[in-house]
Amino acid sequence: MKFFTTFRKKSPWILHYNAGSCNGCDIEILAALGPKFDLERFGVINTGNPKQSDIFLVTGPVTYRSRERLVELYTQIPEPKVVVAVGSCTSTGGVFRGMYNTEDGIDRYIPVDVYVAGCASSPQLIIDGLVTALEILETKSKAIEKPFKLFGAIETIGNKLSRLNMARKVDNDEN
Amino acid sequence: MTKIETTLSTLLLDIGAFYKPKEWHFLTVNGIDLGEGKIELQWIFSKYGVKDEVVLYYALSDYETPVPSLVALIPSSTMGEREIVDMFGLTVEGAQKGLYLDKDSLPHPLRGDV
Amino acid sequence: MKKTIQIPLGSQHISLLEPIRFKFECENETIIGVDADVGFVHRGVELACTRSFEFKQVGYVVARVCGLCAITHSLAYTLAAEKLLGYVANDRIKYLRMLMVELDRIHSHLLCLAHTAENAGFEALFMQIMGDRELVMEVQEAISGNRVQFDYICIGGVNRDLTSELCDLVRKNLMILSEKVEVLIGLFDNNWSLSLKYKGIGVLSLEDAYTYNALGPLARASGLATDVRAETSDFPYEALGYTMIVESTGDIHARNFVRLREIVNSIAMCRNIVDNLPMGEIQEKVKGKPKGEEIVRIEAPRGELFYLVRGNGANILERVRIKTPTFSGIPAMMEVFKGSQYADAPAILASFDPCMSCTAK
Amino acid sequence: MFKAMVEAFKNLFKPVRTINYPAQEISLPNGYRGLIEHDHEACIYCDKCEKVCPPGAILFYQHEEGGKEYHYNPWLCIYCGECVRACPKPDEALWQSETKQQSGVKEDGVNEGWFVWEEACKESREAYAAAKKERKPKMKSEEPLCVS
Repeated sequence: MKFFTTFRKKSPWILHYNAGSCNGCDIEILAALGPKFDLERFGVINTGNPKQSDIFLVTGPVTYRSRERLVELYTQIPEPKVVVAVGSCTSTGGVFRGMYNTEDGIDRYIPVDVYVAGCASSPQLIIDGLVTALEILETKSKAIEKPFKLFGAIETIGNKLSRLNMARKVDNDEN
Repeated sequence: MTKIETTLSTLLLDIGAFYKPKEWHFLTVNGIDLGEGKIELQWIFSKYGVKDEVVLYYALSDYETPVPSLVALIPSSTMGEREIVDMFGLTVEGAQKGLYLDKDSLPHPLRGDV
Repeated sequence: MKKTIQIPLGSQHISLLEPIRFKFECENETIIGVDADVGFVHRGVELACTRSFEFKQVGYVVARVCGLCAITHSLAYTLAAEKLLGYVANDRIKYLRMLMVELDRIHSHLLCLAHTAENAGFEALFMQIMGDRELVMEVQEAISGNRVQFDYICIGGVNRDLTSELCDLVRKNLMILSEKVEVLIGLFDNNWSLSLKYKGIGVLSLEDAYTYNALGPLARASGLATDVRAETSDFPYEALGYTMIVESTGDIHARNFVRLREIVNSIAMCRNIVDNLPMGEIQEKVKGKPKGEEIVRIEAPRGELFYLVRGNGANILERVRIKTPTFSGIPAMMEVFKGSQYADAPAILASFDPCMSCTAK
Repeated sequence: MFKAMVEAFKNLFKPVRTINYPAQEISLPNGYRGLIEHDHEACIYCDKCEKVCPPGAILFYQHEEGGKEYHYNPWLCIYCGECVRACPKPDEALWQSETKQQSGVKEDGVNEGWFVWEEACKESREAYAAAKKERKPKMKSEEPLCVS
């Protein structure tokens, strides 16, 4: 498996999830993927599939309805992975700090490696954050990092931590 | 802005006589908490193609009285009614809970006593 | 035996910029029923505006409701607060505010067009439009000091002045952009693969637009002539060459064309503003506390934005009601989905330009 | 087809639109809204910036002797510039620079550390207020060093 790891570091694919931000950072991520800043120089492709991604770009303070999805997406990304919190409200809650339906930053839920400042964060800072994330990705091992707040039970299968039930499945009886 | 007072029991008749789909644009349903269990409900319309013509129907009510639904007259009022159900904890016929709020979040956050 | 199948879309999906979950009820490939869950981004801004922030801070907080139309949110709130305080802005402030709103409209429409092109499978066009969009972003960054959240408008005026060098930059960049938009109009009109994906798909009829109270570009593409810029007298839009753009077919192609022609119109208006900028103070002191009730309507890029502000003479407001364009457009959107093919769903969705951060607040 | 080829050939010689960012600097326009910077000497510690800040990114720690300490979290700041406009001595005590905050890593304690600070600042205020109340009846003539 070490064979594949070297290739993953050369072309880190990103997964983007909006956990309740104002769209400002999301369009800046799109602008960073666009021609002027061109993140694809670093081998980055925006994928929609968590199972093929290495870097998890999250925007927004975690709202109550998106937290299960956030943890579930996080647990589905294979190790080693890096989480980048883009923007003020993702890092610390920003202007939404203390509002009744938010959770003051995503590091209440999942371990965050890089915090990108700015409201809204600019493509320049997103590139900086990604470069830092790449450095961290190289030093990371394949040990499983648990999210802090879980919705399901932790299971071990044959001395190994299983990722299967870490995030509870989404209830379909919401309405 | 024209403010017209109405009551919840005559609301459907009043708005039914007033609303014409090709003339009036339905903006939204709005609620304002007046404190001490009182609530003011507003239905706001604007006229197509005319400057600054907004008509606001309002009715005073409390938390328990069910609010009549306007969906039969104005299909697009569903969203506003669902929002009122969520934010103030009122009952509107045919409107479900859970547009914004989850099971463990603050119930009816816009009520004055929260 | 059950004949229909349910297909979910979202909340995380490559074609979605923001979380929204659809449950499509499909019969073979045709959608016959839709259910949408829009509450993923609910943060509780309305309550916070009336509890934890003073009325002077609220302008900066409501700008964070949505990053794409941040300037219209802060403008609508500021106008309402100024009306409650009995202050009328001078012409220079009005013109500067309008300039930022129109620039914001250009970049928002360009983003939507890029997104529609990407969802139709035209990756190169997406890159091209995103590259052209940077011209507007440069202007915005130079004027307000930030690319997305401008924080340009405050109670009593604007925070920065427009110098003559900035005027030159606006003229130069808009000149380049207007040429590129001309090329885009030709491309959207004549390109064979684009018209295959756009023409006659996702039709909203005029009758439905009236019934479901459609608004913004969605309504104007169906032939419903409604635009808040022509329905309020807060800003002198007619004097600056504003024309209402109305198409008749109501499909994705018509929506794109409304957006493209609005960009052309907005560019012309921005030029007029820069050329005819009146002199005057850019910021004045406003005293007092808001008291009373006021309604403000502003045309955001996606349609009508509505604010109701009520104050009782204290530092903290009593009620701030935000009605955003996508929120009241959802019933019309649901109607369009019914009867179309499942494969067209992402393209149709992108053509509405939905903004969930606005909707859920 | 021929037109497309001509267009593609032309594009080969057009200037590149991409900015090679980490290798090549991005030029920021004048007046970019960057970090809030503070001068310890010039500040009169009036607390106005702390009151107007929408997210609460500026905090003052109250020492027991009466001095105050300025704390600022660039990852919480929304860069609106409201504190600078509220400051009685703008450009001297508090100003908005044109630099951008670099990204932080886990060790910076961006969120956790700030929760601790918020708690500590609140406690220090309360302790100072309580101590002041106690001191007041004893020595009325002596003014405290800094009035909050």
